[in-house]
Amino acid sequence: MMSVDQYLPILGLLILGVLFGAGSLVMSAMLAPRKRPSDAKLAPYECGIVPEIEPPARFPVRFYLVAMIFVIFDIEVVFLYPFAVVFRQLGVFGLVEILTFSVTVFGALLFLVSEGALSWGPVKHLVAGMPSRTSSSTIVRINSDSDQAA
Amino acid sequence: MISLSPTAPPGVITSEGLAADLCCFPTPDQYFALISSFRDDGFEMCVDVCGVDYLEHFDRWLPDGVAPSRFEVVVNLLSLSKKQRVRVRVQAGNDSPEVDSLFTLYPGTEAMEREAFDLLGILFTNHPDLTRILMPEEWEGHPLRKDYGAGRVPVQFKESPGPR
Amino acid sequence: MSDPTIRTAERIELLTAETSEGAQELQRRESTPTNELGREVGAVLRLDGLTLDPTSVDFDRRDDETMIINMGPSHPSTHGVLRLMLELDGEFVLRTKPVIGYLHTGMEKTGEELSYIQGATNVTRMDYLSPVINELCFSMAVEKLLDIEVPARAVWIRMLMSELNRISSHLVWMATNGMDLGASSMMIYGLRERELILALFEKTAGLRLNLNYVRPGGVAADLPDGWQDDVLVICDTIFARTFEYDELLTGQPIFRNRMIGVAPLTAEEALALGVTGPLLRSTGVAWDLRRAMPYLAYDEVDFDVIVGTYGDNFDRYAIRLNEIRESIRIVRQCIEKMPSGDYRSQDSKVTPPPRARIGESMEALIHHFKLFTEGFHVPAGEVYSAVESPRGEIGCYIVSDGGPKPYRLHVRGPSFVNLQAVSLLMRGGSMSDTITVISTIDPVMGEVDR
Amino acid sequence: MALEDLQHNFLTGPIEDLVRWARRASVWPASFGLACCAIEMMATGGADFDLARYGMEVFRNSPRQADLMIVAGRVSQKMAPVLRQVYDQMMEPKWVISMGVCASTGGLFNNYAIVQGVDQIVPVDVYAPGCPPSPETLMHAILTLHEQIRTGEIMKRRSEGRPVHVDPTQGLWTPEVPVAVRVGTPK
Repeated sequence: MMSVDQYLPILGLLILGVLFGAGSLVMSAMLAPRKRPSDAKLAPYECGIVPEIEPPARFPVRFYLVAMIFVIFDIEVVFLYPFAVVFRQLGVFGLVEILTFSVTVFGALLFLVSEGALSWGPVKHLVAGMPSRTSSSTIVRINSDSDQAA
Repeated sequence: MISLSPTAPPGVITSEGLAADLCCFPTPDQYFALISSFRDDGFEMCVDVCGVDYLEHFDRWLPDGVAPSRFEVVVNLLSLSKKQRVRVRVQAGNDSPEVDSLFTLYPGTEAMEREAFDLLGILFTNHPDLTRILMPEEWEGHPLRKDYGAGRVPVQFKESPGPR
Repeated sequence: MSDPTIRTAERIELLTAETSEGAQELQRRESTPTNELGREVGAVLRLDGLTLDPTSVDFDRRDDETMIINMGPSHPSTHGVLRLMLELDGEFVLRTKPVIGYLHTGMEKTGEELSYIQGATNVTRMDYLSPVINELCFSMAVEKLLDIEVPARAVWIRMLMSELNRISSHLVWMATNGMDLGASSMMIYGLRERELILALFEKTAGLRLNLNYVRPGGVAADLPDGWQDDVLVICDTIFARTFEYDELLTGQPIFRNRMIGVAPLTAEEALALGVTGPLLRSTGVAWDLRRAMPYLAYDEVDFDVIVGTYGDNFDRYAIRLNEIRESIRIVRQCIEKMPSGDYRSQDSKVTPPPRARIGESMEALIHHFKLFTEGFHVPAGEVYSAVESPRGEIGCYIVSDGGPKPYRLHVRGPSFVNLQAVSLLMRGGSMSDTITVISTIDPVMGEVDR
Repeated sequence: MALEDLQHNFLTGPIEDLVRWARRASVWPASFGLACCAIEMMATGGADFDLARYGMEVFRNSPRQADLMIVAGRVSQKMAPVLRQVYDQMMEPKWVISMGVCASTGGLFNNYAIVQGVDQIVPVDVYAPGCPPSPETLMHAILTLHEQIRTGEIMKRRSEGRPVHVDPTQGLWTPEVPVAVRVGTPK
């Protein structure tokens, strides 16, 4: 019997979750304005212009890559939550455990960056042979006497 | 202005504008050659291209030998090395004004010529994209022409019919 | 406004038709003529006559792989109602076409209906970040036509006010440029400093913005007494604050990555496109109208022309930051050398008699009435006068037919021409670079669309 | 029983006051800056004339998250349908302040290019006079709007967003005519 009341908080949490979810749905159904949104409101917002040219169905794969990378590293953060709750009882063993876990994760990130998954390709920037410039080193002052013509 | 050295090619009538700017009055076919000769002569930048509709001021001053017409295209060239300006006024014709485009000499004039076409209806031959630039696409008429109404809405208290 | 009788499918077409601009927009590649394609891709003619070769485009995508989107009229970072149509390959910009005209106010048509005295109010609303400089350009053109002399004090007051206006315009640029790059605290600092200058404008001309202060023949009113210490306070605080901005922005890695080396422009491309102002000076061409073709009393004042080296965004930022300091230097010299005397030309053709005399003499009353109702007549002729505005050369071309109203008023807006360099600067850059490019060109849509 | 057709009775009174009070204190403006008035709007949002004290320091850029559209500047013929489109895409309840004389009545520019008064396109709640209205004037307009929200209807039950149409030929106000989004080319 004793084990039953261990699970009471989980039950409470479940009920609260359901209540909150159902409650917000019901309230918004009750209080939301009845009007069906007009077609202008349904149209995509593109800075005030309703576009004629349909956006293409295919878009570059790099968007997908970035999304996947984010999802992977987001899930890894989820593993840290249970650790954060009990890390005092786990002591040194917990610390070593979590360090190895994060090193492996970080290794994955390093591999991805070295593979160039995060770089967006050839951007037309003037970078080669550029000294580190400050706002006064990059300009030339031409006063009235030197007056170099263009 | 310093010395007035830009030599206009022969056959182009020139005159002295206000503040010693040099004004040239080429005919539409001398127009393109004159501008390219100015460009090789050191006028690196074309500052401004604008149209003027002389419907109500037809009898303006023009050097003799220049046949006045209703539309005029005014081009402003600037030489950075010589610190000088030149104004080229070409008579562009009466009802359907047409002048060659300066796009291949100065790419910067593309938008200015589109504006002259949009507001005054002056056509520019072999202009890359002669469409309207300031007015909405299906706008009829060219607003800056003198015969185009000002489009004024009668203000409620001035011209609107009184209650009685 | 959904009209129930129209079925939904038609309704979307109606909406699309209303907001679409047909031929002015960016079309698909195969339906664009090659010359226009070259223009949108930003291929610029070299000065040595190399013809435009659109096929020299380095990398290209088929039509169904690219996406054409609108960075449209109501966008937080387009500095007003500029609509940019971008053809994107993922994050990279292949083609750009600015669609403008969303703030077209028909000012040149209204300019033909207002007399010369009223003309300044119309012109001052064109470049609403530097109103004094618009009025200066208009007034100098009218004075050239009338060929009257402006008294020395009016010349120096005009120079003082236009330099203060240049500082306030560059401060707004620093503010919005910081905001565009995410440094929103820069927005607060920039606008806070600007309030000092606007307070002086309000004290002098009665208005913070669009102050109809510089008029043909001189200045509307004399400077308020005790203006010297006001201006000194402005100069000292803003000069010290520019070093704070420098510290805030220049060392910041995000700012540097997004500004250094982005959107370079070479001198010959700038000249071919007719670009002027900080954009031209960033490419190394030392062209500043205040130095090259001095007007007002700029030849008696000592200041430096700031010229960049690489022609990229960082240079334009550095030029504007240092131009604030140069303008402060000019303002300080204006305080010392401000001559006394009348602030408006005594030529009765242009200046109405002072109000006091109206009560006494009948002719003064008639003269005053005639000047303000019909306006003074300007001899027939045409003139082009250009002035250095914070964005470049603003020129005013007036054709007068001898009447009280200008026959044709055309204002050459520097941002209108600088904006055409957008397709060249954005080519090959990423989507976030377009924000910095628009910001460093600093277009003011009032003067682009006139 | 949506908020719209809420019966005004003893029970729902306090709820309405609470909702209206909350809405008044957190109106988020959509930055619809067009011309010189936009610079004054920025100055109002800046440090000296702080809009944040009214809960409005966030200038939302997408209409989906904005409650108030401040039309700051002159509306040209080309911009009219875009303005209407952004207004339609704003979430209910929404309000409009027409800032400056150019937005309110066409102002200095009575010509072909400017829509003579933005109330031909969108229903306007408060007009701020001035060219450009100084930040104090704009804040006064915003405070009157706050009063309207606090004391007005819980949902706008007026003409369902149908603006007033000015017939250019007569120049008189002829309400209750569907919107002329593109006023078209005057004769």
